[in-house]
Amino acid sequence: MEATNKLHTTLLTLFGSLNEGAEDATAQNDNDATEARVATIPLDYSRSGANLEQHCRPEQLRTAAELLNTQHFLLESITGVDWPEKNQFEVLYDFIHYAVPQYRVLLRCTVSRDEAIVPSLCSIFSAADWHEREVYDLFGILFDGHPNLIRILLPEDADFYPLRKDYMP
Amino acid sequence: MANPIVHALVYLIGLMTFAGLNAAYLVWCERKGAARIQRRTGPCEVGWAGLLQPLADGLKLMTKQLLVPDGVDAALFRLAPVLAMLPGMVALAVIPFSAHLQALDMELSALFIFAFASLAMLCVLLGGWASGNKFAIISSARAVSQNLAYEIPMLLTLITIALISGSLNLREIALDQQGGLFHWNLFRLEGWHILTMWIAFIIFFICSIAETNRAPFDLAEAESELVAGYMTEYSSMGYGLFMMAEYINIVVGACLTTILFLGGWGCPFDVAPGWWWFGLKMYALIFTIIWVRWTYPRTQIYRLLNLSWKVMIPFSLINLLITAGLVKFL
Amino acid sequence: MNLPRQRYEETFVLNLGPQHPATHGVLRIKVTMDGEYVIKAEPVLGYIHRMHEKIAEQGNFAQFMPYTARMDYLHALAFNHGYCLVVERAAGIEVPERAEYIRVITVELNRIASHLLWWAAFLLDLGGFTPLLYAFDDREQILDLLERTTGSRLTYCYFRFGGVCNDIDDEFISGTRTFIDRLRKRLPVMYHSLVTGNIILIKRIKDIGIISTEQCRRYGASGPVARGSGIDFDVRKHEPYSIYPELDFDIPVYNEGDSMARYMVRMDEIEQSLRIIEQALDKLPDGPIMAKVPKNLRPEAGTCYAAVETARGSLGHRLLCNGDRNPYRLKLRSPTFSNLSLFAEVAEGMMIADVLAFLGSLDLVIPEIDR
Amino acid sequence: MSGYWRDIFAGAKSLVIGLSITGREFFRPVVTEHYPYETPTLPARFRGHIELIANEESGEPNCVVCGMCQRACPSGCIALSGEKAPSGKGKVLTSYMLDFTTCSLCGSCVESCNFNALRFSREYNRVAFDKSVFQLDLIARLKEQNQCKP
Repeated sequence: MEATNKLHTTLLTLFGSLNEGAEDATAQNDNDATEARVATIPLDYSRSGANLEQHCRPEQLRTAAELLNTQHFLLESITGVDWPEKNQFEVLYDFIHYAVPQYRVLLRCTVSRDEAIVPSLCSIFSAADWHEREVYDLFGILFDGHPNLIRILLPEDADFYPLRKDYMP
Repeated sequence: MANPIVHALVYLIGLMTFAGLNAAYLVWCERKGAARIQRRTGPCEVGWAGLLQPLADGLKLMTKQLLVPDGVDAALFRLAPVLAMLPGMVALAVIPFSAHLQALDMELSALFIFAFASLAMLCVLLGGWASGNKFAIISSARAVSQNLAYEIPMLLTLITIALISGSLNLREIALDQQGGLFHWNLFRLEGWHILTMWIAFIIFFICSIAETNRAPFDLAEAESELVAGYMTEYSSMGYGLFMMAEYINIVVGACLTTILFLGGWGCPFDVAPGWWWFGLKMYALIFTIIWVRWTYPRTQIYRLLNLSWKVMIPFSLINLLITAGLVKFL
Repeated sequence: MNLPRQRYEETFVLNLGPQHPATHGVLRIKVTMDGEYVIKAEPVLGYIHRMHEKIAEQGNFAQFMPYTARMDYLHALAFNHGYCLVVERAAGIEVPERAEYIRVITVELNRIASHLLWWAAFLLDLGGFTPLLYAFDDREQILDLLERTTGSRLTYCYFRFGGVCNDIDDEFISGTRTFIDRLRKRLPVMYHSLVTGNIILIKRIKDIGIISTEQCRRYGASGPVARGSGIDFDVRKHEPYSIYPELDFDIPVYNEGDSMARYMVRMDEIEQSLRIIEQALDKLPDGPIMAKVPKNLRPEAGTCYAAVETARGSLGHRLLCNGDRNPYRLKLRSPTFSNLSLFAEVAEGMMIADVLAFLGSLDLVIPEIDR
Repeated sequence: MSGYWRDIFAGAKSLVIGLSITGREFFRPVVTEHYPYETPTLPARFRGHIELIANEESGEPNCVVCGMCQRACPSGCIALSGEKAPSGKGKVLTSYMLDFTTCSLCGSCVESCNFNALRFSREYNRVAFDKSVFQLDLIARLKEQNQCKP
């Protein structure tokens, strides 16, 4: 169990440095429309299946992913969520570690619904390639820096994004 | 049998029915054998125990429409299956089924059969290339390299047999082996041939399986990779002819192995030699070929070629050397 | 055994199309080939995509249960188990002891059936027809046992939130014990000496499609594909759920990373599953098989994740609820989706026959990829 | 070179073992069922499409048209309607249509019925040329069963 605690504390410190960096950024442009909160929330594993939830802004995504990559985490899945009432898309990244049991890091980042662009993690985790294509395919969230962002599940000529709440078949 | 025309006619009709019945009922034997190995019943609906099943298959194949897709070299496309049947049928003419049951007694009959066997390889290439299908091209390229690689050890073992029995005429080879089990080339005692002949037998048997593209060497029509190989574009009788050609080639391969190694129509204790001993040995070998097909997975193309160039050919050369030594000094 | 890269003048594109005997489903692979060698392989997905995640949002929680079995129909009970786990974790439902044991017994039986069918289909791809019939002979015993208790043979809808819907009787238990002895006697003869020891098979899958540990981590591979490359990662040990901590079994791990290693991992897993079932049958307690669960479930808002070990890897459910009767968003993380994503990188330079052997060793179920 | 010889001898031995196993299987009895003549024995909990249960004496379906099964079904295959009973108490079933083309045999309807009015039939070989044969009218089916009962 001590491996988990050691990893947990290192992650807390690393994410902490990430938060301060972002704190002063939000301080300057307070009228930031997306008012993206930057916070690190330890969770109870048995209740929610994840140990650490990190909210971050789209620009910090790549640094957080590089940080996790150095700790030999693996990207398990990317989930897109549509919050129409808050006019926001949310992208959740799940990271686990082969060697550390019962430990999952959840990276959440929200982006406004009109210009939904999120930096791509393809260069860091190759698993992100297909997962991001799927989130683009079903939500229409663009991932800049993705080698070939085309539809993966729906036919090429589909012009709708099925998993949006306002899409009714 | 006095005048040659009646002789030729009788043997022509005899051999054509022999080939046709064999091609049809070997399919039945294969499906029944495979079923028993896999502990299921096999064809048993059409006729008693499915005996009319080959008839039903033949009828189905004939009534289907022969589709010639466009973008296909039409003339070669139609010619290939007919050419594929040719070597098998012609080779049957020189096989001595018993002392006086042989269509044509030629001097170099063994060489005659091998000359036509290499023609079969060209027909597969023709069929594959003419159908213009990507899978067919890959499969015909494989078939050519496979047949070429397995022709050489077969010829080398043929030469060892020719050394022992002194001639390339199948009739002489068979006559030389008459007189009991220990006169067969496989168990030949005088001249100590028994020591090396079993290696030659195994090599020849494996090569006859590889020559007719049968599993575990069926890379040409590999179901799970190349869909149906060079037969992909063929339908109805085109496909039927290719299947019949394959089974007749198996019959010819089994006949050759019986004549060269198991003493043709000789009976083990020299009690009553006859053509039915020849048939018994031939169908035993064919059953083993079926048995082998339903036991092993398929090899890859480069392992198959390695097996021939690095194992079969060296072993048959050494075998040739030892036999030459034995014949010379003993 | 990746051969050197060929020069590219005359290459042609071959469609291992949606309709091909070796893809066991509607997976299409656009293969650019130079003669026999594959230069670039690109899987194309979506031919059996049914938008499971949108269906989950339409009906209430219980109405999505039959759909879970339609994703990976070879190991449907593990998918039932995964979905039950995430909803029970979100709603805080306690599952009685006996139901947990019944769940583990049926899931492990289903895992053996899935490995047997993989073994049969894998050998069919390699050209051996007969082993398929022997494997189906054994698999038929499992299907009959599971049909007795659950009512269906392939797409089960047997688990409910808080337990299982039917109890198992003594005939099921005695039938399972005879099945275990029968398979233990047949494994060394019909499976190992007939096939695993066969020189043709060994040459066919040894050193073919080598996946390195780093590749597995970068692509997020899991299950036998990861365990074949030396990664000791099995969700039953990594994130223990249900009663797996009380059962002792070990995880087969091979380091070569080639198709032979993945093959051996799955064959050893069959023996481990037999051990698990035996222990679970010995410790089977009495008691209720269903917990008290309200008819329409309303777990409170929040997000939750649960992972389960299926025959192909770690299946994850990311559930977001906002308090009303249907899930707000249910993400299904399927193991084969990630296992297949490393196919394009590994398949370069191989020959077409080896590419199919490598594809078979990945044990793909296409509806699970496309969801 | 040792790999070369080991391959040949170990390989040959494994090939012979393989042949002996399939050879032994060749002489073993057949395992498969000859389907049209030997029909499979169905287990008690076999799930065919659902059918109505009638109480023994009157032969009327037990269903009280509460619509629980209609709501529980994930794919919406059940369409039932009823009207006021002449005796003024409760409802009588008039039509019960099951669309078997979309039914996934999950059993939610049978479980949600508290009046023991639904069960799984034991029919497994229903084939047809067009889809309409799978729009089953369970009341008509119940009447048929009542007629052929003594």
